[in-house]
Amino acid sequence: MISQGASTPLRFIAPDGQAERELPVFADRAALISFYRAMLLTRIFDEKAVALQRTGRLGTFASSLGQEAVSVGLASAMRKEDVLLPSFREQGAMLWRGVSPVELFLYWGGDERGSDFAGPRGDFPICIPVASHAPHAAGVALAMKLRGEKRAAVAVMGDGATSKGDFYEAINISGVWRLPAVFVISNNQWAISVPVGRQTAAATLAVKAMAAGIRSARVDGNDVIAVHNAVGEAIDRAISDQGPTLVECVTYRLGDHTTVDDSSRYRSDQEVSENWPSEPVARLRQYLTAHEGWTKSDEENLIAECHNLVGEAADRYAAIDPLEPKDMFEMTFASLPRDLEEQRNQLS
Amino acid sequence: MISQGASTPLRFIAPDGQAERELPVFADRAALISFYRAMLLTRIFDEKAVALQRTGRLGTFASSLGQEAVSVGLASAMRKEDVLLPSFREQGAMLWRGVSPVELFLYWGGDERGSDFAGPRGDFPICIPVASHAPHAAGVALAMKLRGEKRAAVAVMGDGATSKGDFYEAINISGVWRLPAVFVISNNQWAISVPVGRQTAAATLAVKAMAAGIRSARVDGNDVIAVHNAVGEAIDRAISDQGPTLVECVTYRLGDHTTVDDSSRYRSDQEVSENWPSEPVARLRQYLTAHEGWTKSDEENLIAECHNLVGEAADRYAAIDPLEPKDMFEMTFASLPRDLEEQRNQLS
Amino acid sequence: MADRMLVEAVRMALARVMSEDETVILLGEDIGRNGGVFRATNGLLERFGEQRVRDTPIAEAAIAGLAVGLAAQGMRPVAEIQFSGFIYPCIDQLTNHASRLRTRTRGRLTCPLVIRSPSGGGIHAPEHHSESMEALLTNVPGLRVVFPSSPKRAYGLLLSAIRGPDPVVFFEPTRLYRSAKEDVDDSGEGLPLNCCFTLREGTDVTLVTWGATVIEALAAGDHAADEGVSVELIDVAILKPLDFETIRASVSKTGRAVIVHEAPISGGFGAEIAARIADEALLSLLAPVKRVAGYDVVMPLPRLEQFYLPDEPRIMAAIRDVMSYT
Amino acid sequence: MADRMLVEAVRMALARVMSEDETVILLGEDIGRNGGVFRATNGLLERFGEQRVRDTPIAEAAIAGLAVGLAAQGMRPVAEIQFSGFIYPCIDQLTNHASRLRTRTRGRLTCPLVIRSPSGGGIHAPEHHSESMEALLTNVPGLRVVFPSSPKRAYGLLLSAIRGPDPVVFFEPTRLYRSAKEDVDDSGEGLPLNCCFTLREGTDVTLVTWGATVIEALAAGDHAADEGVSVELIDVAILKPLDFETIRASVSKTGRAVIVHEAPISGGFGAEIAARIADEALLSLLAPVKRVAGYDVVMPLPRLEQFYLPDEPRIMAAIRDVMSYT
Ligand SMILES: Cc1ncc(C[n+]2csc(CCOP(=O)(O)OP(=O)(O)O)c2C)c(N)n1
Ligand SMILES: Cc1ncc(C[n+]2csc(CCOP(=O)(O)OP(=O)(O)O)c2C)c(N)n1
Ligand SMILES: [Mg+2]
Ligand SMILES: [Mg+2]
Repeated sequence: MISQGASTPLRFIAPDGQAERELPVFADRAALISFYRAMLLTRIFDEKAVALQRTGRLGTFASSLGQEAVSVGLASAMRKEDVLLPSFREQGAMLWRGVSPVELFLYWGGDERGSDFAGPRGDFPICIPVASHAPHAAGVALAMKLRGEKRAAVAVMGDGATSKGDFYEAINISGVWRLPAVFVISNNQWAISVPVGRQTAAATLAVKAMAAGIRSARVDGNDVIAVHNAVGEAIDRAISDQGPTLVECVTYRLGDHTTVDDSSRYRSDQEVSENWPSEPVARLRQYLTAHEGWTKSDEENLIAECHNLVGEAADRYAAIDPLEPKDMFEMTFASLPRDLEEQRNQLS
Repeated sequence: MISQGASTPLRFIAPDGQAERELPVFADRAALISFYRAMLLTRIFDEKAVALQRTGRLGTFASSLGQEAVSVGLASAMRKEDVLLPSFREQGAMLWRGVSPVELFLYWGGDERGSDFAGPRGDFPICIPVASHAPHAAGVALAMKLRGEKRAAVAVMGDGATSKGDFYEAINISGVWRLPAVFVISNNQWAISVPVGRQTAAATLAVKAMAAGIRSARVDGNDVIAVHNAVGEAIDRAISDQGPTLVECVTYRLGDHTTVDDSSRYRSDQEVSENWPSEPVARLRQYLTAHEGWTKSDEENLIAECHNLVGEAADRYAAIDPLEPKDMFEMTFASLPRDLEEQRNQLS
Repeated sequence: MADRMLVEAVRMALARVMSEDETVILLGEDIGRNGGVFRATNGLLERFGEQRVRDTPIAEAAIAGLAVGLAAQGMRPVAEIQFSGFIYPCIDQLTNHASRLRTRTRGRLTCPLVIRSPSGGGIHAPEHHSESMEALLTNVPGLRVVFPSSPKRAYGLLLSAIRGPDPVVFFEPTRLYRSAKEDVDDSGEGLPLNCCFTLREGTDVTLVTWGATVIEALAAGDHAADEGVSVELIDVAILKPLDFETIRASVSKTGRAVIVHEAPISGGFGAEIAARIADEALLSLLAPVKRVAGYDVVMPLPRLEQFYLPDEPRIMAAIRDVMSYT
Repeated sequence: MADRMLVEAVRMALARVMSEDETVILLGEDIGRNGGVFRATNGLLERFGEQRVRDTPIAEAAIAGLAVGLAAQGMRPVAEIQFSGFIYPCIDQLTNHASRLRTRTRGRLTCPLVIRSPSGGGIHAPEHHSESMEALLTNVPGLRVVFPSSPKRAYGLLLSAIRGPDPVVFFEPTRLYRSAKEDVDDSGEGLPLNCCFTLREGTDVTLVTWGATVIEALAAGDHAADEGVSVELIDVAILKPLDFETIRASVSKTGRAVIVHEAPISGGFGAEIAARIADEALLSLLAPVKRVAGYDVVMPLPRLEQFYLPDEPRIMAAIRDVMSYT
C-alpha cells in the first residue's frame, strides 16, 4: 500500500463518503466509530479552545479544523509503547494517546503542567520551534533500537517544517542508521501565509524521502483510514528493522493558522469553501451512515458526549490555580543550585 | 547530457584514457591542454603545500590529490563574472579563477590576506564550516537574479556536506525561487573517516536534488571533460532562468583528509591503490598522448613550469612578514569603535 | 504628525530605506501578503513588489545565510526572524560568517545585513515566544547589537542599522510594539549607532537598561523622585559596540548604578556593564552595583511570566538598596 | 600510575562510565575508527562496539537533537563536537530543548546529555578552529557549562557531567590536550559540579580564570610571588551554575580581583564574575576589578593568534595595576 512518493494520494474513502477500494481489515465498525468519535471530539475541543481564547481564558491556540483525520489516523495506528512527538496542531493525536483535555487547556493556557500529562508519560511535549523535534524522533528511535525494543518513534510536523534543515538532517540520519522512526507530514497546504508551492519546488513532500534514501507514502490526509493504514504499515516496518518512513498526509487547514491569525489576509474565502467538501469528519460520517448504520441519534448522542467531556474539562481547567511563582525555580536543574535558591528567596 | 540523478556517472574519457563517446565541442586541443596544465599545477601546488606543512612552514593543509578534475572542470566552466564559493579543497578551482599560489599559501599559512585575493574579487573565501556556504550561494544567486544579471553562483562542497541542514535549506530555497545557482558535490567517498555510505542511505548524492525539486547531474569526477560539461550546462540553465542544478562529481580522495590526518587508521591501502588507476591527471595525459600528440618533452616542460611557478610562489610567501598585531583590529567594523581603539592601544 | 506605535515606526523606517535604496531587500517568514505576524512589514509587498519583499520558506539558518550572500554582493538584506526564540539557527551564520566576512577578507567582501527580531515577554505568547537572548550575541566580535525602546529610537536606529556597513542584530521589544507611542517624524534621519540615550538626568543613582524594561525604569525614575531620589536613566539601546563613556560619566556623577534587563541575570549583558563599572568607575562608587534582571530560570509560560519579568517594585527595591549606602 | 595527558584523562573518564553504565552512548564525527580528531575516543569503538560509539553524519544540529531524544528515553548520550567553532548549530537544540525539557514537562522528561567540545586557540589551527564561545551558553538557564584545565579535573568533572541528571556543555582546552599532564588515578570518583578549585592560596590578589589560561595564570602566580605579591588563584572550572561563594570569600580576603579568559572581553563570562564582585564584594574591594581577556576582534589566524591570547605578561600587568591601589 506504500507508494514511493506517488503523486496521487492514496485513499479508501472518497470525499462523498463512498469507499473507493476495499477497506483494510482494521477498519471494522468499532474501529471506525472510535476514529469518528476521536475526530469529533477533536473538533469540539478545538471549538471550545478557540472560544476560550476569544474570551480571554486561554492563550494563542492552533486549531486543527480540517486536519482531524491526520491526527486520529496516526495516533490510532500507534501502540501504547510507541512514542509520539507532536507539533502544535496535534491535539487529536494527543487526546487519542491519553492526554486529557484539561492538560491541553493548561498547556495552551500557559501552564507547564499541561505538558506533565498523566497519560503517555514517554511522549514528547508539544514542539513549537518548527521541525526541531524531528531529530528528537531519531534519538528516541535510536534508544529503542539500541535496547532491541519493538517500538517506534512517530513525529508529526507540517508542510512548512519540510523546509527546515532539522527535518532533513533527521530523516537522513534515520535512513542511514535504519531507525524505527516515522515522520508524518500533515500537509495542510499552508504555513501561516505561505502556500506549500512557495515552500519548495519538490513535486510532492513525499519525494523528499529520496534525499534520505528512505521509504515514503502519500495519502489523502482527510481519510482517516488511509492515514491509519500508512502510518500502521510504517510502524510495522520500523519495528521489524526495515527502517524509517516519511508519510505525507495531504489535508487542508480550514481555519486560521492560530487564534491570532487572520487568514483572509492571504487566501480567498473561495479557496477555503472549495476545501470544505473534502473535510474528514463529514466524510467518515457519510460512510458510517451509508454502511455502518450510524443514525441521527447516534450522532446527537456523540456530540452531546463530546460537548460534556470538553465542557467539564474547561470547567476543571478554570478551577486550577496557577503554580506558585516560586515553582518556576524548581525544575531548572534536578536540584536547586545555591544561586537559584537565593533568587527564589528574593521572589517572595 | 544531464541525467536526473542517474546512477552511472556520465563520462567521456575512461580511466585508460580512451574516449567513450564523442567529446563536446569545447574539448578542443587548446582547452584540454589548459585543463591538463591546471590539474598538474594543482597537483604540484598540493605537493608543495604538504611539504611546507611537514617542515613547519605552513599550517594544516587539505590536499586535493585525486580530485583535480572536479576543481578544474568546474572552474573552467565558469565565466569570469560568475561567483565561486569554494570549500577548503578547491585550490584547483581557485587557481584557475586567478587566485595566486602565494595567496593560497598565505591563507593556509594563517594570514587573512590570503583571502584578500587580487584575482576574482567577488568570489567567496574558502569555507571551513561544512556546507555553511551553501546558503551564501543562494544569496549571491538571488542578488544576481534581482539585478537581472546573467551570472551564476557556483558552490562546491564535499559528500559529507550533503548531510547538513544548510545544504538542504539552500537547495530547497534555490529551487523554489529558481535561483541561478549551481551546487557541485565533490564526492570523494570520504568525510574524514566516514565513507559516504555511512553519511546517507540515498542511492546517490545527485538524487538529493529531488527533495528540492531541482535538476541534477551525476558525472565521473575524474573526467575533467564530464565535469566541465555538466557544470557548463548547469550554468547555462542558471543564467537562462531555468533554475539551479545539483552536480555530483564522483571522485576519490587519494590522500589524507588533511596534513593532520592519518587515513591508514580508517581505510585500507588496498582501497586507495584500487583507486589510483582512475585518477584524473594520468587519464587526461593518456588521452592527450594518444589523440593530441602530447609528447614526453611537452610533459617535462610543463612539469618544470609548474614547479617553477609553485617554487617561486613559496619563496615569495616565505618573504612576506606577518601583519602587524594591531592589524587584527582594523577590519572588525568598517570603522573602529572607541572601545576597540583603546584595546588596540593596549596591545602596543 | 500623529502618534506612531513602535511597530509603525519600524515599518516607516523600512519603507523609507526601501524607497531611497533599491538594494534593500526584505526577507522573512510571512512578511509579504501577511505583512509580518506583528505587521511590521504591512503594505510593503504592495508597495515594493514581491522581488524585494520576500516570503521565505521556514529555514532560519538559510535566511541568515541568504543575507550573507546578498550582502557580499552589495545588496542590503533586512531579514525578519519571526520571534527571537527562532533566531538560534542563525547564530552559526552570524558568528562564523556575517560578523567576520570583512575581517576574513581584509575588507574585500563586507556584510551589511540586518536581522530584525521581536524579543522579550509580557504578551502572553505561547512557549518559546517570549525569550530575551541578546547576551548570546554580545560576545561575538564584529556584530552590532541594537535594542531600541521607543518609536523614535526604533525609527532612527533602524535607518542607521540598514544604511550602515556592518552586520546588525536588531531586537524589537515585543510588548512595546503597540503600547509605546510617540510622534515620529519621517525625516529620514538616522540616529548614531554609538551613543546611549539619557532619558532622564539625575544625581543619585544611574539606572541603566534597554528594550522593554525601559518602561519600568521610567516609572521607577518617577517613583524614586517622589521619594526624593534623583535617578539618571540611560537607555543603552546599542549594546554592541557599547558606548560605555556615557555610563561611566553618569556613574562618576551619581556613584550608584542599578542595571535592569529582562534576560536571565547570570551571563546577561548587564554583567558587562557592571564589569566595566567595577573596573573603570570603581573609585566613584558609593554602593554595590545592583542588577535587576530575569531569574536564571527558563522563561515561564504566560501564567507566571509576570513574576519573572523585572518590574517597577523590584527596580525600586534596588534603588532603595543602593541609596542606603552613603 | 603514569602521567596522563588531558586528552587521555577524558578518554579514561569516557571508558569508565561506559563500562559502568550501558546507557552511555557516544556520538560524534570521526569518533569511531578514527578515535576522534584529537583521539579522545581512541580505542573506545574497539572496546564498546559501534552501537555505542557512533560516527554520525556531518550534522551538528541533529547530533544535539539526537542527544535530546536519547536522553529523554533514559539514555546518557555524550556527543563530541569536533571543534567549538562548529557548535553553533547545536545552540537551538541546547536552548530550546535540552535546557528546558525538565522545566517544560515539570520533570516528566529529563535531559541528561553531555556535549563535549575542544575549545580555544594556540594550536595554529585553521580558520574557525580556535574560538572560545562559552559565553554564548552561560546565559542559558538550565544548562551546566564546565571547562576543566587539568587532566584530573577533566577526569573527575567529566564523570560527574555524564552521571549527572542535567544537560552539560563540557569544553576541553584544546591546547592543553597534550601539554597538560598529571597523574590521574582511574578511581571512578567524580568531582562535584558546584565548586571552583583554588589552585593557589594567597592574600593580595584573587586571580580568577578557567580553561587553558589557567596555565598562564599559574605562571603569573609564581611570577607575582617573586615580586612579593601573594596571588590566590581560582580555577572556576564550572561556569554555570557558578560557585560564586568561593570567589567572594577570596576577594573578601584579598580585596583585589583579576579575571582572565581567552574569549573576547565584551560580554564574556568574565563580566559575570566581575559583576558579582561589584555587587556582593564591593565593600571589600581595594582596587578596580580587572579583566584580562581576548580582544573584541575575530580570532586571528595563526600568524597573529599569539598576540590575541591573554598571556602571562598581560596578566602580570593587571596584577601590578591592582596592586598599585592600597
Ligand atoms: C523555527 C520556527 N520558525 C518560525 C516559527 C513560527 N511559526 C509557527 S507555525 C509556523 C508555520 C508552520 O507551518 P507548517 O509547518 O506547515 O505547520 P502548520 O502551522 O501548517 O500546522 C511558523 C512559521 C516557529 N514556530 N518555529
Ligand atoms: C560544520 C562542520 N563540522 C565539522 C567540521 C570538521 N570537518 C572538516 S572537514 C570534515 C569532513 C568533510 O567531508 P566532506 O564534506 O566529504 O569534504 P572532504 O573533506 O571530503 O573534501 C569535517 C567533519 C567542519 N569543518 N564543519
Ligand atoms: Mg502547514
Ligand atoms: Mg568527502
